[in-house]
Amino acid sequence: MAENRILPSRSAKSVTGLAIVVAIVLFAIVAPFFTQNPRFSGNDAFLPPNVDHLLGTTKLGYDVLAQLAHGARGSLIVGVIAAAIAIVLSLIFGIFAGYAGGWTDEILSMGTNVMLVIPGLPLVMVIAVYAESRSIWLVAFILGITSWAGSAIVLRSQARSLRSRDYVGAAQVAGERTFRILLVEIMPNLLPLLAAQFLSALILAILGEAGLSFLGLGPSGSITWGTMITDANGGNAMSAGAWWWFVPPGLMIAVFGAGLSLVNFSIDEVVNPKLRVVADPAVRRRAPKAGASA
Amino acid sequence: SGTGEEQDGAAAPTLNVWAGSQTPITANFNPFAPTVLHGALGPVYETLFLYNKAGGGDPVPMLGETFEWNEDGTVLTVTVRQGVEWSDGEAFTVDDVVYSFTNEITKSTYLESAEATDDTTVVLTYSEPQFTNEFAILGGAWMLPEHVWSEKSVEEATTWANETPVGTGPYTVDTVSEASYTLVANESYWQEGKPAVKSVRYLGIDANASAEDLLKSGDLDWAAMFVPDPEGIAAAGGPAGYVNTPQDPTVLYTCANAELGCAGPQTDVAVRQALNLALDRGTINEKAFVGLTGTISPTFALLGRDDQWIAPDVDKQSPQAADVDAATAVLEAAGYAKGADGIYAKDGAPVELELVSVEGWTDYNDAAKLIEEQAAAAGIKVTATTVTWQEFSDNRQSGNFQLIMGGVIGTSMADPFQIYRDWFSGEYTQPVGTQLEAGEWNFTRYSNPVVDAAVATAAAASDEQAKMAAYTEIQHEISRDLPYIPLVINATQTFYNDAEFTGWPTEDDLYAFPPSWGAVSAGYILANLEPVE
Amino acid sequence: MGTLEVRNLVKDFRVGHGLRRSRLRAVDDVSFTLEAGKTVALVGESGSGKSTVARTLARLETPSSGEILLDGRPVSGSRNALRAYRHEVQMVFQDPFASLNPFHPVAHHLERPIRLHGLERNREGVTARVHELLERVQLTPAETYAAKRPHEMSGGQRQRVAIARALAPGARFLVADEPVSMLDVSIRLGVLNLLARLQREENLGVLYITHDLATARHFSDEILVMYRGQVVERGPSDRVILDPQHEYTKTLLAAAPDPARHGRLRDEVRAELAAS
Amino acid sequence: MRYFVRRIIFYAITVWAAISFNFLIPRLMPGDPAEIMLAKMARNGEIAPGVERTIRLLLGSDTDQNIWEQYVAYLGNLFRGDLGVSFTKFPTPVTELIGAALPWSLGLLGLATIISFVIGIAAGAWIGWRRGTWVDHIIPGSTLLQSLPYFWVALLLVYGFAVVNPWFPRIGGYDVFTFNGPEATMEFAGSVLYHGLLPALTVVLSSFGGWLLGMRNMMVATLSEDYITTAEAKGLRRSRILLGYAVRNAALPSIAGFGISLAFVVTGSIVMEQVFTYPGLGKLMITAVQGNDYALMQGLFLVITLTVLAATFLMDIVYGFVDPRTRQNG
Amino acid sequence: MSEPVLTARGVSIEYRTAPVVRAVRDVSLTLHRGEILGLAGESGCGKTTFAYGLTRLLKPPAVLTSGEIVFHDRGGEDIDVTALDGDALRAFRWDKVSMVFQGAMNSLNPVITVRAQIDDVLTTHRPGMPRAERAERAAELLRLVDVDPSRLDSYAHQLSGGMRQRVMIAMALALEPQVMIMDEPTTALDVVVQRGILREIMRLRERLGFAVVFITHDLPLLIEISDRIAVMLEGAIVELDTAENLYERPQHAYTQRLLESFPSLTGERGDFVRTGEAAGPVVRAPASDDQAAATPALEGTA
Ligand SMILES: Nc1ncnc2c1ncn2[C@@H]1O[C@H](COP(=O)(O)OP(=O)(O)OP(=O)(O)O)[C@@H](O)[C@H]1O
Ligand SMILES: Nc1ncnc2c1ncn2[C@@H]1O[C@H](COP(=O)(O)OP(=O)(O)OP(=O)(O)O)[C@@H](O)[C@H]1O
Ligand SMILES: [Mg+2]
Ligand SMILES: [Mg+2]
Repeated sequence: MAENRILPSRSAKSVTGLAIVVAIVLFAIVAPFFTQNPRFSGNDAFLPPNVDHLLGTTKLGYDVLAQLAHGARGSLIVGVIAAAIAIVLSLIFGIFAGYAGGWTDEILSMGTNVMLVIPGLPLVMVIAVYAESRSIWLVAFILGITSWAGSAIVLRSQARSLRSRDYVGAAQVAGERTFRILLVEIMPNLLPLLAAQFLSALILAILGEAGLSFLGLGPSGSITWGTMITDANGGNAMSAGAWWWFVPPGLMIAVFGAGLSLVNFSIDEVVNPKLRVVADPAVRRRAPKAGASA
Repeated sequence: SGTGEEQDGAAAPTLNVWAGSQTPITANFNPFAPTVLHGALGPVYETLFLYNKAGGGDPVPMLGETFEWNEDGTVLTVTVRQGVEWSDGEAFTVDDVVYSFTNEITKSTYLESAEATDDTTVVLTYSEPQFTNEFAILGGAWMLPEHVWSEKSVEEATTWANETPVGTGPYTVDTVSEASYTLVANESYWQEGKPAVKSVRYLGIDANASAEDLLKSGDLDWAAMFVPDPEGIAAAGGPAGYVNTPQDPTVLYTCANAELGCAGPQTDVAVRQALNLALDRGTINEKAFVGLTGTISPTFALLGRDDQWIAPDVDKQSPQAADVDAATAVLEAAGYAKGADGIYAKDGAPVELELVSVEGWTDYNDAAKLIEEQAAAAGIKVTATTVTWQEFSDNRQSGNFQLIMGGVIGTSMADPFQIYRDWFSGEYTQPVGTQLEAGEWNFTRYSNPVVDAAVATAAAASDEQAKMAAYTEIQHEISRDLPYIPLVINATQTFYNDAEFTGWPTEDDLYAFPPSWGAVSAGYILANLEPVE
Repeated sequence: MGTLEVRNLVKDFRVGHGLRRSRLRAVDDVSFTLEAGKTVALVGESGSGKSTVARTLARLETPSSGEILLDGRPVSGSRNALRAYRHEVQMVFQDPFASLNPFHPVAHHLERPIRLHGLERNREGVTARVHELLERVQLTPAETYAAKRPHEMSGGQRQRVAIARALAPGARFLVADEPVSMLDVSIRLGVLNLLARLQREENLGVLYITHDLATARHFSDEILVMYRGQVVERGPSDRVILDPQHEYTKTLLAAAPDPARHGRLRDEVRAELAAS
Repeated sequence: MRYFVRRIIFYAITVWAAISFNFLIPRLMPGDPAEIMLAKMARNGEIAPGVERTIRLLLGSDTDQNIWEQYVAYLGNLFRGDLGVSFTKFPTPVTELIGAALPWSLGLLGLATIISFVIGIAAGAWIGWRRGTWVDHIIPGSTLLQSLPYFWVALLLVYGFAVVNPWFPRIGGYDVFTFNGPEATMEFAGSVLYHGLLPALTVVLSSFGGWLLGMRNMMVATLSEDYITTAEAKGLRRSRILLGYAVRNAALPSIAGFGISLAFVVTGSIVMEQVFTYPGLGKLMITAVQGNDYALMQGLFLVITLTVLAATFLMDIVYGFVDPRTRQNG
Repeated sequence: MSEPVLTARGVSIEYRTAPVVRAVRDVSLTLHRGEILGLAGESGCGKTTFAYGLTRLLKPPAVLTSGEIVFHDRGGEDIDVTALDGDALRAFRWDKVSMVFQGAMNSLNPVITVRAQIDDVLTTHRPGMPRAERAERAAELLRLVDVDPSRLDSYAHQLSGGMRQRVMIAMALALEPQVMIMDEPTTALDVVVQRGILREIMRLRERLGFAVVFITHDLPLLIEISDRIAVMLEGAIVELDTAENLYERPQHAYTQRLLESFPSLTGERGDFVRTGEAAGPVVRAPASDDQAAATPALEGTA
């Protein structure tokens, strides 16, 4: 019955995943209103976690929690924008190729495949160097335009299979225009898939931004989890024993990524019913006749 | 040369030096190549004299024994050391000295002639007075073996990697790999019995953090780098020797001259003055530089060393605490008014500045963030961003910036003249958009006829009084105009292993500038070291 | 009253990729005429080109050559002509699970053709017509069904919606490509009956495509037998089934299961084995 | 055969695209490499006019060729294996630098990728096979691993196992305090292995989760295929069903997607190499980027892309062998 | 009537989903040696589930909740199938009862050759068999189903649908089982091809004497080929009789209605189709004609 649902309701994985994602997103939205100015250097430096500074302070006396909250905002902005750009591009390349077929398809998918095997970071690095000053938007943009190929491939194959569905033919026979068919008939059925692709693109972009920051090519002037790790590393947080500065941003990225993956996992199960796994019902107590180990 | 020397490894320990973040290392011992390895400059090639940037004092004779200027500073007579051999066994002669000054690569435009008047004397004749260039001539020109270099055309000479350099220094090159290069003692070195340390390895390590870890574990014996917690190195088991020699000013370059194309609020001297007053240098030193930097003088004379050159009626030190009221008063007097967002503005243009520092120079990055905060308190919006070194360099060269956090190269002699001439005079700059020429350092595009005239006067002045009068004029101008807003005298921390090697320059005996990357001085120090038995 | 005529229809497909493309003639010189109020059955084994004929008639494929004439006039390719054509000729697809968009409710499927063909302008008019259509295909109460999504309905119900959709523009000709082959045996006749009734009531011309010879016989006036893209036999339905002329028709008839022949296959095999 | 022809055409086009990207990007960049070079030299003293001329010639600015002539010349140079001269390591040819770094990256990444691939596939197969049991709880853990930033893992490992507990070396591809350069000795080989451990562990830790999850999903999907039920009905041994029927089929997408994932791993390890001062391509890439060393950057980008392509190509061939369907129709 | 070879008594199977689906309800059935037993019924009535139950192939969430399945071996001993476990179950499968599934396309492992798949069966169940003999046997099996033995080295995708199904039948015969369960083995095929395969099965049955459980929803087909037919409705068997009786004298209303769903090909041209509304009696009380097709769990896979 779950054909139209993007998220299945109750599976431990999806609930956990969703809870993590929602919590972190809320944290990013709400927490900055309650924390200190993340660039307030009046606190003592390298304070371990305490009542006033739940996650301690940095070398410059910045409150780590405040940084983490603003960093969450920064990272999410980068992630969401990059993912949105990637999704739009992959829609154009994927769905258009899949629906159009023929030579259009051949050429577009060739382009997609090429983009896919060209390793992203070197390309991003080269483009990032080209940019004069890197705002958070620009970094997001660069990450977006270099990371769409993977989803384009998936969307293309899906669009191809949807295109041959009879309901597309039926819409044509009813006299619908191609654009409307794409938009109204095909797109909605790609929603779960799009959602899944969006979420993976999101975490990839956040990771990408972190990597860029570490190389000194990140968004200048903004706070993200990536710049936090980089600052912590540059400020010798580890050797100063300031784990509270170094560990949280990395952990946030990982946990957020895990949350998104779990949600994706559940979406996968909606898209592909074969993945729905049923736990072995508790039949052990029954007589061996009752078909025990299968 | 092979690796056969390893047998004596146990007896004579190898000294491990941090060669900087420059992996992969590629063999290049050509002192004229931009990518030359540090080991060439001092340990292999030497100059006529050694100038002690750290302690001042008389130049130390190296390949030259004595020198003498004529009255007007256009003729310099140098007596050359005898009995020195090149590392390939050839004798070092006055002809080599002459060659070193007259070859196509290094010949300066104002050198009229260089002649060996006998086997021990070389006379250099210039078209203009060169008193103030003494360091560049005697302490900065590398002595080259004519029999090797004269075979190279100019083109070759600049692109030549010179993998087995022939020099007069205490060391010769043994091996080079992408991770390290090793120097071994030059057994025929002219200083009897030196060097006592037979083998030196320079290691390329990319991240400061890694180098710091290796210092702590005692793997590195000599490294100069910024470490926030210098005591921690020895405490963790690393080398216990540590010396801090603040020498080079750290400043905010402002693109100051609207006439040469600078744009932005910082072209208004009031904004620069306000920013100068708004800075809390104490906090910057305390937090970003962990209290390791020195106090800067707005005259750019090095406090302590150059005190005699500071005019009595200028501020000796830049203000150490923020004076927000004074800062806002300056702005208001200049017609700025505070906007709703707390930022001053004039004619609708808010005082918003972009401050650039080099990515990965964490102390600078931190200082920039602090400045952002401090300026905001005075109603000036500064946005700190980071760029790669290369971008920073490009911006600086072309004048394409508002504020840059950067260094000024401190003078090697106890005299600020070189800074005044190279960094402040209008002849040493170019319009915005044009790259500075070689030797021009006036990145701020500052141009002030009073300063220019005073610099010319000082250059030709043969007595101290005349020079001082010119300097006073310069100092008045620059401490008012603030094209470079002085911040601190940057820390130069050097860590050395005095448990295994002795003879290092120390706080008490700064006989040479101590960091491992110091040109000439590094070779001089290495030659003076001795392994502990 | 009206005719839909197919003349010398040929359809080639290009198969394969890149350099090694080749042609596949799916339909080879097929001609027939659909008349209002009459049903023509198109039978033949899998891959014989039946669906291709259907899709070409619905203008989902363009013929490689040949003509389609509506009421004796050739149909041009212009957008307006195409719309006018689709006003008259509609199609019911084979798979009721695939021919309705799982994302949209039943109402959407019926409203779109009504709006596209400009039959009603205002919302109430459209809704009324949707309900009327649903009642015509016996999906009552119409309000309930209009709100349902395809996955909330059984195969038979879906196929009824599909039929209603085909009727929505007020079409005079219906191409039904195996409309019941995906349905459960016990409901096939129900759907066919419905189609038959509508055909009679609205005087439709129907092209009934099937591989089930029995329903072809009972449901249609004329049968065309297709084999490898060509029509190999045609005639009144009883004649074709009871007195097949072409070899292929005979093979097809022999292969069709017939409960009346129970046990015969076993006996034949036994006889064969005994003989060898 | 058609399959291979198609793939080869694909590779040819990709190589061409990479090469052309490479040509275009620096030409879109601002700044003049020769100017930067000269500025850099100026820090060591004055530059004689002759030197300046040489450098301008060398770095090819001020050319009056049009873009097409440049493109042709560029292709010509590539064809001769000439990638230009690095300028952060002036005057070392780019090929020489890359040549020295390539074996390190290939060795480290190659080995680490194979290990992580094998572990990931094996673990994924196992978790998929035992689906519906407690092993499903491993999934959330591996999603966590999958989203770890490579360099963060590297830094943590360094801190834990090289600084606090100095069990592993802090930097380098071999013991730079003992060896003056690569040698052909057992000790050296041992040192290389020892130094490769933490970097390899980083790659394995942060990449095997991806393989694992992909394989697990495919495994679950495969296990619901009819041929698995058939195999069970045939009474085959479980090991045979697992290996011959389930894993064989479930691993196909992972093999097909190997190149793509490899591109991700390469991406991650670029940053990782910086942490370990590992003498590989990633390290070099960072040097190039930080020094605006266009020639080196171009060369590296090309070589990294080609390496990934080569790996993809190899996997394609492997795929051709394990999946008979590809051999017939593309 | 000959002796029984497989007896199922009171078999019930549930899918432990929410809500629980009782797919097979208390089914008892006896299969005699050498007979073809047809199992007819609409989609979703539990035919496949029952077949899986017979061979113990049920996977979670399916559970055999009650019932007994006994296999009467040729030697006379009885095997309690529901009690089999582990190796004993493995040894029982295919050797005694083999299966041919609906989708032949998907029943063959796409990545290994036909030969390897037949070999798998032989090496597992006949461990001592020398390689040459196995090769010979494989070739023989293919010849048996009228497929050229050169096809042994083909992969599934290189065979046509009919050939694949023949290969599956050959494989099912590899161990000369006493029972073969065929779950809609010809549904996806063309009538002409279907006929060929049916003929093949009949021929092999005559020669090898195995019993067949033939599952399909095509009642006319069953009537034509089966000895006896069981009609299943909502998990229960509602009628079980010889094909002749069932055709001529259907007892259960549902059977009658099923039969009426198939107009005769060559018989009287009844007018019931064209006048339509006089379809057979409605069996299930509230149902409109097609309620039965609403099998949610199968959606999307159909
Ligand atoms: N889009 C297409 N591209 C290439 N070949 C096609 C295409 N559509 C159909 N064909 C081929 O054309 C031939 C006729 O196909 P068609 O679908 O018309 O047969 P059919 O009689 O409807 O078969 P079935 O009874 O299985 O539905 C087949 O060989 C088919 O493979
Ligand atoms: N995995 C499952 N989970 C829950 N219910 C299931 C599952 N598989 C089958 N069922 C339900 O069990 C019932 C019997 O299904 P089964 O597949 O045995 O029917 P069938 O008679 O073989 O149908 P068909 O003719 O369509 O193959 C159906 O109602 C179906 O919805
Ligand atoms: Mg068809
Ligand atoms: Mg079934």
